[in-house]
Amino acid sequence: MKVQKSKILENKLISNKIYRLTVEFVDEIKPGQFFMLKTLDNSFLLPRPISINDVNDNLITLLYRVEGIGTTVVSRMKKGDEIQVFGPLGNGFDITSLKGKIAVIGGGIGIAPLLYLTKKIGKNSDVFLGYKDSVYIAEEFEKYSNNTIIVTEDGSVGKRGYVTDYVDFEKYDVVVTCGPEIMMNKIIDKCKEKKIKCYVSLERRMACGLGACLGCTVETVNGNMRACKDGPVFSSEELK
Amino acid sequence: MKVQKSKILENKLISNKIYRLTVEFVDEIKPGQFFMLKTLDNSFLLPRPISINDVNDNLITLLYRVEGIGTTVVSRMKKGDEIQVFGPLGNGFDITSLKGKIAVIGGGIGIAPLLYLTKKIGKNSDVFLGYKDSVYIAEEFEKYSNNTIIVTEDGSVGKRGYVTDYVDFEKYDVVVTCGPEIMMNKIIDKCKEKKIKCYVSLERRMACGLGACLGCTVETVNGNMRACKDGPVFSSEELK
Amino acid sequence: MANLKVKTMGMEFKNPVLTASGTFGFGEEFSKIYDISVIGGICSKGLTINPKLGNKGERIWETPMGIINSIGLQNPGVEKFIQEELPKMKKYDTKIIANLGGNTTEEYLEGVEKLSGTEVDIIELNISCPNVKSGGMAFGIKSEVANDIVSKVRKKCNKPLMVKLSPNAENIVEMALACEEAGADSISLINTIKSMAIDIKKRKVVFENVYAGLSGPCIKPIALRMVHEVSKAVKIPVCGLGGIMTAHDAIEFIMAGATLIQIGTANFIKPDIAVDIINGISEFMDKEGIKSLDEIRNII
Amino acid sequence: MANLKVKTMGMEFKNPVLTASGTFGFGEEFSKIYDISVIGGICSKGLTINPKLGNKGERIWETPMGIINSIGLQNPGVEKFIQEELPKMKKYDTKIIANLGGNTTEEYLEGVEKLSGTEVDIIELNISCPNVKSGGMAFGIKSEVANDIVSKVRKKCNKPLMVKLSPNAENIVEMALACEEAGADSISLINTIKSMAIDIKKRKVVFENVYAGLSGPCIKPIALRMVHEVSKAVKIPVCGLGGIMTAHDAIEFIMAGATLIQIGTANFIKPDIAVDIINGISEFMDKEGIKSLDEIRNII
Ligand SMILES: Cc1cc2nc3c(=O)[nH]c(=O)nc-3n(C[C@H](O)[C@H](O)[C@H](O)COP(=O)(O)OP(=O)(O)OC[C@H]3O[C@@H](n4cnc5c(N)ncnc54)[C@H](O)[C@@H]3O)c2cc1C
Ligand SMILES: Cc1cc2nc3c(=O)[nH]c(=O)nc-3n(C[C@H](O)[C@H](O)[C@H](O)COP(=O)(O)OP(=O)(O)OC[C@H]3O[C@@H](n4cnc5c(N)ncnc54)[C@H](O)[C@@H]3O)c2cc1C
Ligand SMILES: Cc1cc2nc3c(=O)[nH]c(=O)nc-3n(C[C@H](O)[C@H](O)[C@H](O)COP(=O)(O)O)c2cc1C
Ligand SMILES: Cc1cc2nc3c(=O)[nH]c(=O)nc-3n(C[C@H](O)[C@H](O)[C@H](O)COP(=O)(O)O)c2cc1C
Ligand code: FES
Ligand code: FES
Repeated sequence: MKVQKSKILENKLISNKIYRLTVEFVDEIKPGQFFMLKTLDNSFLLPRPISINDVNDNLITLLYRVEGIGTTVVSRMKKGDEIQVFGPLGNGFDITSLKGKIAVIGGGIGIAPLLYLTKKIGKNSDVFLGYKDSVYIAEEFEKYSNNTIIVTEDGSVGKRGYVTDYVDFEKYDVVVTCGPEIMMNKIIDKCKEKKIKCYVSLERRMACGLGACLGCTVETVNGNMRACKDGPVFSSEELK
Repeated sequence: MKVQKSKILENKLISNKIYRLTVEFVDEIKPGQFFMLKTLDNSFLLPRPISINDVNDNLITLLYRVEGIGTTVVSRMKKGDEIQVFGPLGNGFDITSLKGKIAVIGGGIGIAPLLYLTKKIGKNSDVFLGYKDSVYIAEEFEKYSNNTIIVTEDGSVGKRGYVTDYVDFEKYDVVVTCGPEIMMNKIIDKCKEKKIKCYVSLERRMACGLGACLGCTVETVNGNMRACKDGPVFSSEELK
Repeated sequence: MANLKVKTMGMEFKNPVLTASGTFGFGEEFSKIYDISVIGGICSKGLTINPKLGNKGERIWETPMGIINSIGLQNPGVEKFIQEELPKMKKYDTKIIANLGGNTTEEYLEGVEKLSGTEVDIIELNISCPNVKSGGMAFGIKSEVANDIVSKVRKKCNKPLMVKLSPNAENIVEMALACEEAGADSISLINTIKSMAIDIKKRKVVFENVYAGLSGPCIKPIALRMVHEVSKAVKIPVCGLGGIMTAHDAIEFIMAGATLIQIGTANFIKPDIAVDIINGISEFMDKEGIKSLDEIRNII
Repeated sequence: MANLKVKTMGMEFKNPVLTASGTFGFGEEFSKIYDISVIGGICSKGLTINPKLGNKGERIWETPMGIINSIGLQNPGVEKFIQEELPKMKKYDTKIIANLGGNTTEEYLEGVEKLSGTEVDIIELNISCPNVKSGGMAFGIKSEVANDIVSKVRKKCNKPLMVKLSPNAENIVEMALACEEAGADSISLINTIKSMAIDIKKRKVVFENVYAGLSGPCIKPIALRMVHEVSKAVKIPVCGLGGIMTAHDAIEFIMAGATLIQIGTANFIKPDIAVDIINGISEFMDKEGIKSLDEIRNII
């Protein structure tokens, strides 16, 4: 992991409020890891954690949704501008532990980090993508998975309703998920019930992103863990 | 005077560290007046005072030199971005009091506000422009004045040395000046000696720019004055 | 539409948003930008019984999301205020609060007596200005000293008396209680926080008086905490200020217990910001189905 | 090349830049980003005699140019620090400062005794943490209380003792003098400023403990003022911190009187910022022809 100033190669609106940011980065990166982004001026103070969306040779792409001041300022940046990029951070998904039939379930902006994972685990996983209305990067998932199920709340694209309604949990050995807390909690409960291995990627407010400030606590059966360093990926069994 | 969000029509580097910013503004403006500029984000707090450089129909141009955080952030803005513009502020030059043979003497970035003044007072004024090395907008002055003398410290363009060395003060009824404090003080002394009317445009750190905070004090023979409201133009006789 | 009216200190404010002393002059300059009668009230520049020229040297210094000021209570004096500024201020349809500073007990008493005979709606007693060498803030540090001065002022004051506290007080809660006990009708807080800046190139301190007062968004979390602490402790109404820039900030102060709020430094950042904040509070209330500020005041 | 060495408390620091407690863990995480032996010293995360889980709920909140934290002294306890962290820390070629907190006098004394028997270079006594319910900061408010605890600790402490003050102290100068009188070898200040944030949508206070501590650039002007006041008052060396983000800031603190400085929140903003600051101080000195920090320390 390292701190670098990177030239922005692309910063493009790809869906409702969602931007794709591309920068160069040479070190190895695991799916599920994230970077801390910060503009070089002081329009906001703390770097913002954003997950790896995809890696292609020396290029990494991050997808972010405009929420507040930080993401707004970043969204105004142009190609060629410099941005502070710090990472890769976090444990990421342990690919070797994902064995058997896998369900990848994403919701909202939580879909973004699952792309690189899907690419890594291969075509045999089933991918479930839940959107409110505007679908994004679904076609990229279709490239890496033989079975991509799209669900929108309003039914405008794919199936209508909540993504969890379309997962037949019994079929899977492992479930991997990232998305809104209610969605993930529902999935955790289901997996517990059916005794399925489940890995979730959690969000916490972060200051340092590297494990030093103890700001991003996740309570687990093994005590307080740090979302940024011990996570963001946790096995659902660990969580309290 | 009013506060408006303006679309930037032009924000262009025109010389070493000097940018020209153009926005639309419809109200009447006097030469020597200024605007307070602020980006809409919070990358810096106080608006920055920048003088009117020129007015053309509905368009005003401001020239600013990149100094610190505020001007740096503004310099990064692009055409189409919105900026907060508040003004016009200050007394400006009282054209009617500029009678007889006039010398307009500018130094450094203090040259910028003198263009619109020169345009207003007509071709009979002599204009003296002092630069360190990089000359800017001299050709525009030449459009409005029959006699424009260019001086650079290194002699790379025009005459070599300090601009004050080339002014024959005896020839003038009124001297108008804006520039570095040492230059203006020299001119004030000369004018006092020769009993010539002299108007100077002063700089002070400002918070409100409109006369309410009392942050921009200028000590005068009539007590404390506000550079932003009672100035920035003062008759040299007033100053202590 | 939400009702922004506030009844307090025996009068009705059209909304809880006032402009803070020293950041709004006597209103005149701002009246050229917008109709300042939309504001709940205006606190005058800090007045002293004698006119003051204020401090020399730098008076304003920018810091990360704040400013340090060293104005030093430059003002025309109480007499001239009453004769020249107050009549103009009274033309606006808003409450007029006279902010009064002083170096000695006598100065405060003389000032209060003079202002009591005028049409000002409220007197805001500034015992907290860090920018005058001899005194001012001295009254705002120790509770006993404040209790003494407020008691004396109270006797001479026939207007509602709002005492403005300094965050530099040794104990802000004790200070507020001491002022309440002495007869204050209301507490406003906070004034600026004692601060410093150094010009490292010149190897000199920036301000004539070495220290000066910090204000602006940077101090908001501290101000909010103090307003909350004081609101929990006193029974009289609290007027909260310190770094308010948005309706969101204002509502935080109201939830923390403030009956009124003041906008200071923000007036410099966007001169018509008071309008945005008033409208913003109204919009928030509409959106959240809040009919009156009573529903959210002091709920934290 | 400028000489950044600092001799103080009977030892030599390679430069005056330390990293502040709670913002640098035990160094390990940062050692993966740069060679942390370039730093003058590392203050450990605040330790208590018993391990602590820290506070629940939100622990970090961003404010204009600052953050409020409510970590609540989560730490492995003194014993585990000595066994597991200290040996790793001692491998870095830099001074190791153990930051010690506590709820009771007994806890402090027990902690100091344990740490006195180790290889730590300095003990930094934290009497100023606002994030623990019962105590901690209680010791940092009133000078008499601080004098008492520091005197007792002094007797058990065979390491140089640096006492870390709270800006929430009633009187920062008296507080520093009380600690000096009690035998402190050095004073560090400031810890975080008691603050608050409210989530207006949820109509709830953000932090479990209601109040929490503000740090970062926003507090720098206040910290600088306090460091200046204290440096003028005490004879022992002062370690200055609060919002330092640049070499420029660091030099302001040194000119104001600080012998050492600490970098806190800035470590989060750019993890290798300590390197920038050390280099920046060196460049400034070269540019200004300053050979040793003695030439500029305490010149304001
Ligand atoms: C490990 C991790 C990975 C993430 N990956 C992505 C991603 O790939 N794409 C994406 O769009 N978003 C992602 N997020 C969420 C993203 O960090 C927040 O949306 C972002 O920080 C909001 O910043 P803001 O300034 O726009 O919002 P503001 O609300 O102005 O932020 C204020 C503060 O709160 C923090 N904050 C706000 N929302 C969140 C949140 N949901 N999680 C953590 N901190 C928050 C900010 O970091 C900041 O410190 C991730 C979060 C974490 C923890
Ligand atoms: C009436 C007036 C008219 C001006 N017109 C022009 C102009 O037309 N073109 C131009 O380039 N500059 C002009 N200036 C100077 C310009 O305002 C400063 O260069 C600018 O504010 C610097 O801001 P910064 O953030 O880049 O620098 P910083 O040093 O980061 O600014 C820090 C603070 O100091 C203040 N400050 C810094 N330098 C000055 C200064 N010289 N005068 C007043 N305040 C200062 C800033 O406003 C800010 O509040 C004018 C100043 C005044 C008072
Ligand atoms: C330039 C300036 C001048 C001020 N003058 C006074 C004053 O005369 N009397 C007073 O009580 N407070 C004065 N204050 C303090 C403000 O009224 C207010 O208490 C403080 O700035 C905190 O609020 P803010 O952060 O919203 O500005 C002044 C503040 C500033 C910035
Ligand atoms: C997340 C966090 C945790 C902290 N933990 C401690 C601590 O355990 N002990 C302590 O003495 N100070 C602690 N502090 C205070 C810092 O050491 C420092 O005094 C304060 O943050 C001001 O400096 P800064 O503005 O440079 O951060 C903590 C600060 C932060 C931001
Ligand atoms: S964000 Fe600092 S420990 Fe996780
Ligand atoms: S800048 Fe406020 S009075 Fe001039």
